[in-house]
Amino acid sequence: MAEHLLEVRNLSVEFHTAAGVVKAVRNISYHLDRGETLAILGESGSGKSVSSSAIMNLIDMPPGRISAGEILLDGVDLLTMPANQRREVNGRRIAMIFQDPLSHLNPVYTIGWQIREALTTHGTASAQARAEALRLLTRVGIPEPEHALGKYPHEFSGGQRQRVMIAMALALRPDLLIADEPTTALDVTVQAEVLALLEELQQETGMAVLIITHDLGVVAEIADRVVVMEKGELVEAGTVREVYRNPQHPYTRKLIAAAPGKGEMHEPAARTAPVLSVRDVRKRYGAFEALKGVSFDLMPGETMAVVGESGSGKSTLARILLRLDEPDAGSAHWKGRDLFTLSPGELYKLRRDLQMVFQDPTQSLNPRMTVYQLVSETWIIHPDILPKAKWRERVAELLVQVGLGPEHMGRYPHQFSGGQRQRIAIARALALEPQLIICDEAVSALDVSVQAQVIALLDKLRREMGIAFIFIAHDLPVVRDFADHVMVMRKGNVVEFGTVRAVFETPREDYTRALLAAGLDPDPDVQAAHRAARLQRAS
Amino acid sequence: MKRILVLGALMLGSALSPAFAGSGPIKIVLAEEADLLEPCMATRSNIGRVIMQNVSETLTELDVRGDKGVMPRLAEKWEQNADGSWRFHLRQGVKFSDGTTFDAKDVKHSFDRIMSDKNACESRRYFGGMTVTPTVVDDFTIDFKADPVQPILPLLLSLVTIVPEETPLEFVREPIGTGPYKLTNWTPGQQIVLTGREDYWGAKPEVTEATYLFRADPSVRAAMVQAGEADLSPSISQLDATNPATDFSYLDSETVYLRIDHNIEPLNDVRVRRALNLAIDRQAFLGTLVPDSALLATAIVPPPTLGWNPDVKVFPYDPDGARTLLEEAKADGVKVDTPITIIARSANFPNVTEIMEAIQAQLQEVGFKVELKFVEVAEHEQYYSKPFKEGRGPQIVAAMHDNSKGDPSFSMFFKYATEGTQSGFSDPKVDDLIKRASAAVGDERAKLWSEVIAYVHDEVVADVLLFHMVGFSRVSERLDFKPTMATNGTLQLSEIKIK
Amino acid sequence: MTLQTTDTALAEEPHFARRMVRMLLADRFALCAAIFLLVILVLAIVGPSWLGDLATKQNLRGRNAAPFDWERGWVWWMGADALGRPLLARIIVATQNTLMVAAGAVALSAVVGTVLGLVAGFSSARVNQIIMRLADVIMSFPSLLIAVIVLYILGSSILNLMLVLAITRIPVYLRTTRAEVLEIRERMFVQAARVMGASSKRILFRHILPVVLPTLTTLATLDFAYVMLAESALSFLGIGIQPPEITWGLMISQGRQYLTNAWWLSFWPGLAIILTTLSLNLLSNWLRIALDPVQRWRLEMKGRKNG
Amino acid sequence: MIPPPDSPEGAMLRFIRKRAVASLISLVGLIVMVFFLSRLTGDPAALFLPVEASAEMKAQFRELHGLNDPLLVQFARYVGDVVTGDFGESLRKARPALDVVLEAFTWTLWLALVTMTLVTGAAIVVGSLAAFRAGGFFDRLSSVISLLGASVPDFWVAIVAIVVFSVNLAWLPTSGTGSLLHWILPISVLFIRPFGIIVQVVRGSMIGALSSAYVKTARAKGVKSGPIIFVHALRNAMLPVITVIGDQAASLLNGAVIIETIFGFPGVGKLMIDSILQRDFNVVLAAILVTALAIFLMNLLIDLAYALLDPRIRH
Repeated sequence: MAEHLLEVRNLSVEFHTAAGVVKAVRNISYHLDRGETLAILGESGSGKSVSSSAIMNLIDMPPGRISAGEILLDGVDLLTMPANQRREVNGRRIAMIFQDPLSHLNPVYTIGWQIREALTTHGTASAQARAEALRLLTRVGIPEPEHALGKYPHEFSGGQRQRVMIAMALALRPDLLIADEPTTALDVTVQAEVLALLEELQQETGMAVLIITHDLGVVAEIADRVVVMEKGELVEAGTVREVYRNPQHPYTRKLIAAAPGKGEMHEPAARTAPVLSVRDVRKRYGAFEALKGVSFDLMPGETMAVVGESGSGKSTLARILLRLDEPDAGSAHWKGRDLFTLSPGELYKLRRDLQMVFQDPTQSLNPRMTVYQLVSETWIIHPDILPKAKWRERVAELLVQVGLGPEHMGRYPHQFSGGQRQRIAIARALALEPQLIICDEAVSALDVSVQAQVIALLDKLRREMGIAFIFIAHDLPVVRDFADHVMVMRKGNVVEFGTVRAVFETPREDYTRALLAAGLDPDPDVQAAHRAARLQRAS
Repeated sequence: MKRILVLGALMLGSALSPAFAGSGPIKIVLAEEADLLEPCMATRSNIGRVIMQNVSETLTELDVRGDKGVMPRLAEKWEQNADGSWRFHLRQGVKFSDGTTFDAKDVKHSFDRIMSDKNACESRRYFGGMTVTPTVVDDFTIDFKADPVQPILPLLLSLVTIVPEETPLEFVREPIGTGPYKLTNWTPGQQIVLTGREDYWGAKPEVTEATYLFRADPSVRAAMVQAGEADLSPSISQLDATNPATDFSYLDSETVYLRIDHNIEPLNDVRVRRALNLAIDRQAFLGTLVPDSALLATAIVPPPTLGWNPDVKVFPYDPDGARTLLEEAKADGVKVDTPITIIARSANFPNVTEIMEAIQAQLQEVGFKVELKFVEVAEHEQYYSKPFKEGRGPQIVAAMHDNSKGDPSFSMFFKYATEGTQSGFSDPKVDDLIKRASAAVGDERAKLWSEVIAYVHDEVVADVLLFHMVGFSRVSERLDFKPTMATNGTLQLSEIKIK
Repeated sequence: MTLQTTDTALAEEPHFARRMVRMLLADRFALCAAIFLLVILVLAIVGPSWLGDLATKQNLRGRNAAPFDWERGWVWWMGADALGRPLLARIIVATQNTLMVAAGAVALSAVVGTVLGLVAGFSSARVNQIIMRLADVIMSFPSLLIAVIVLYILGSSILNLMLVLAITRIPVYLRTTRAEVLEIRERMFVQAARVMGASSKRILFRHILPVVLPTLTTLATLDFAYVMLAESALSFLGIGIQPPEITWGLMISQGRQYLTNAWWLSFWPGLAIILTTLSLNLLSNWLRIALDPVQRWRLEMKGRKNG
Repeated sequence: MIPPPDSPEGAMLRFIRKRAVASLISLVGLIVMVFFLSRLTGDPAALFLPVEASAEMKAQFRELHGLNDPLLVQFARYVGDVVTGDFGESLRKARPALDVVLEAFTWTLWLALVTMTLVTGAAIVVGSLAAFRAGGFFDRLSSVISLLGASVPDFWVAIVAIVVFSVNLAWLPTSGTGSLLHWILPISVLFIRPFGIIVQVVRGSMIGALSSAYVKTARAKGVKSGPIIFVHALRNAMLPVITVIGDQAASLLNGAVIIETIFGFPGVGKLMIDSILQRDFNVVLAAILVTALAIFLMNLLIDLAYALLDPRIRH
């Protein structure tokens, strides 16, 4: 058998933590050949990034420890290599790009400097490095590359930063590129562009790509083969199509089933008297116009999705509706009263009706309060809702309602998983018995399988309790199964508004169409078709 | 009565036989920087130590090494006129360091300047309660008329530094004087340099140049002389004075005492005051917290002073006697249990805290209730000087008094007369005695002062006199110099010999 | 790298106090520091009534007795001071005043500074400006000069000393707290509390303060050392605690003049200050790790190994 | 949602102006406070004149220096004079107070500058190396040394240093100014405490920076340890360090009273304490003004240093 470019054999890594020794990966093996793309698919906590860190020698020891296995690059074990040789491999033979390029680029040096460093570290003369950096930036499609070399990471958009990372990684034409969730925080349209760039470059250089992702769509778009990981173990491996069409492991099946955007769409009832009526809301931050006149109506008990990419003003809208920010102009009538003109006292009463669930439950729950304290705090603030004697009982009820148990009452947020934390946040919102809950990217930070569960929970609450939702998301498939109406926003304007079916099946606006097209489908065949169509449009 | 003091220059001249003496520059390290070099402030010790008699000279000078009393300096001789005024015959051929010639007009101006209200000259204080009018007789003769008549006017004029006629009334920064040195460098905070004058009227001193340095910490000063960075430190700590070859002690004219406020019960009772005196074991302090060579005080002025009374005896250490006295007083209804506050000034003199703590302990031993309070200089002054605060409790102020002038008049009125600013009592007999003594001359004067000292100590029991302090100096072995009682306020470079 | 253990960390953690004790046992330096401080604390409480008389009994003839004279009672092991009082006894008696001044000053400045910082960080721009300018004024006012002026006006007593030292340290807490509040108030859980209708007071004291507290605790332990040294510096200048009250700082400055011929007078109290501040520093370093969930494993790992 | 940046220079000027106004307010507050507080501490006449001075002499002294007027009149007069650049005369020294202060401040400035430069350099190297192998032997050693440094009374060290290095070994002059050698002891003693504190801060900040994502990127690029510590991590870790350096420098600029006293160093700290001791109010006020102004300028420099180190702040 021909030697693989990279072969991971029986790798086990463990970490010392507060909860004892955690075996992050257990006895995993996979391989990769030149020109090939392998995806490692897994959710948070699956250990999918650990093996790549081991390859790059990025595991801090302690607390980490590689307890067994070998990593062969062209047949040579990286783990037993002397330190200076090992360092030479990084950047020259294997390069890596990361999720969140903003924090992975050094904020205090220009990108030109950082790209040049990648070259000079491995012996390129500095004059040559300068020319090469310019060539690379041009290649990855940064506008005005000459000028861009002197700029700092924070002066670029998210997509451009990832392009810079790619330029830096590919500076020495490595044999292998490891991409750890390279598109996760990016807007869908940008994600498509970055993935396309990676593919192009792979074809140019013939390098192997190891892509680590939680997103089936990404796998379908770019990978040749996929390995699936769960809780530190490799549960399934095969070609992308094989795995999607014919998953063997129950976990893989669950993962595929959880992918959003395949259920029945809602058919909203006829529009009656709106419970919330928003007219011409405007907001500027200095010279930046965040909202340029937004108007809409929300019916009682209905779910309205607000979709848009970063900078569209969707989060500003949420904050203004809850008076976390003050609008510059406009009105928002809630049951006939303008939210924007309420006195603090009136606003305090109204808080009961309007609640919010935030994007990141890790941050929206006070880390120093127990679940009981978190939920019951609402009744301390609004003492007339419930007598203190009944608090414990009611907290238990609410926890059951959101799918947790009464026994969780005494624990702290950090003892829960992301999905569980979001359930706590929802329980807290429910404690006030609100009539409208605004969810700001409430499921974006969650794993796909958890996302589906939380959305199902919200939908159940809407049905059972008649709560209206404004559901803010950057991702269209997520809202497809859940929303009654969809409002698409772009740069502070409402681009399109309609029923979910109208928006998904007969989008009127180019922008909406572009958003839909850029979304990645978990089905490799569907995605291949999308791609073909896209390429055709491009040419 | 006319009294004529005629002292020729021959005495000064005879001292000048520099046969084997070396000469050269020296460095002197002082504790406190001279913030001014104003001649009329030379009576303040930190200033006087630098310029008095070195840069600025006076008409007369007190002999602190021998017992010659008041000696001539810029005045060659003086006599009292029939009307009680004094006539001074000035030395001729004396030049100021700016080249101008010294004459009687300069003397008059110097005196007028001190008395002017355009400045805050400190020397003025010695002329309080009298009117002194200088009159120029001719270029080298000047009369001083005082009302009331001042028998010690020649002594008082040893405190008046002479500046040229042109000197403005406001403070100057460049002292011009007739002395053997002139100021050649003054870098505030760092050093002052005096350089010998070629055209000095008198004998040329061996020290050609003196650099003054300032260090607040006594052990640093001692270390500097030891390390050769300085040749002389007039004051070092007793603890550092361990090398007999370089370290000398000297009686430094400071007297430590406890001023008693007689106005407040129980301190208004003489038995209580006597008990205070008997309760303190003065002898135990010597060689421990107070240098061995310090003297136990029986007067507010040190022994070489006129009228110092050898017959007055130090109170014995008699705790039992003290207890008995206290009980007697108590039996008579004196509230001896009232807590008495001793107010002392932090860093007033070496070991002040320890000494006061020890005194407190000794007083408590015999049954006094004593509290100790340390305050800083400004607050101390409020307790020490009149007007005293209304509604105060019984208070004792620990203080240190300096009189190196040889005459008790610089002390007695202030400390013991009814009108005295630091006097804690009022006794008509004391007032009368002080008045008479101040006006008297000669043996009569000495006798009267002796009487005051004895009466205040034995009858009034005015205060608790403790120690005449000694200072310690470190003198480099290349110098030949013995500090004197006056060293606190005057450090004449001409007295320093180089081996 | 971050550990992705969010899902596996569900395991019940032991009770807070037990966990702290276990972590303390894991760090030998911190443990020694804690024991030392405990001893100091006990001495501070019982010292004056236990050894008060012995520590003030003078004996001029036995002054500056040298240390390590094992023949005499244990209180004489460190020698005697300039009035012949046993140094060890005096150090023990002085513990109370020393700790009282330091703890009082630290507590006062921490409370006032923190409250002002919370208010500054959370109120209108105008209030913020006023408070910050006040802090600037104190900051640019040399601390020894404030101390001298205030002590001159108010007189030197333990209480005033505490006050003075507290005033000079207020800006430290104020600025730290304000900076943290400005950051924390933008956090999601604060927004969440506002959405619930929580009052500013509630947000400040229930939500923000607990998050700032560990930083402040660390700061306060470090400041403790600073204040003790500042107190001794004031004594050096002659405006600190006045005898017959004693503190370590005063003992050092009184013994300073004997440094060349009776070094023990200032050495032992100096050592007491050094050991105490060192212990506080060690403990605060430990505390910083123990309270930081990201760093905590270092101690817990060791704890398991040792235990 | 960052507003589009206008020119960085314009922003910088606006920032400086804003800071200047804020500092002016503080400065005025400071002057008001010092003026009235210092006058509460007592009468300069009692201190300038000997205890035996008569009441008339004291009254005349007060009259001469305008101390008899109501406080508010004195204050108005003072403010009027200061506005025209006249900071009054020193009572004690009979010279313009500002001259006295500037003379002393020059020494303090140099002392602070040299000390802080040395401290910063040494603390950065030691702190960074300690952070790189956190928990290792060097880390332990440096933390014990720095903790010790932060907890030793400085006058104690100063006197022992003089006894050892000047008297016994005779390597260095005991005190004073003059040659470069004279600077060694005071600087060494002043060095200790800020060094102890800054090493700790550098270490803490570096541990954070070394575990950051961009260091991971650098390691993935194959960058060596040296550049990772001193090029990648250090510049990022410097922000909190600079703040602490600023605080420490500020306290040095305010004068190292004790060190100045012991070493006979003619700095502004001792001047301030001496002046308040002597109730020489004009000098106290001028000294406070000068040091506060210096501290303001230094804070401005620190803000500029921030901007220099971190491009994100430039906008």
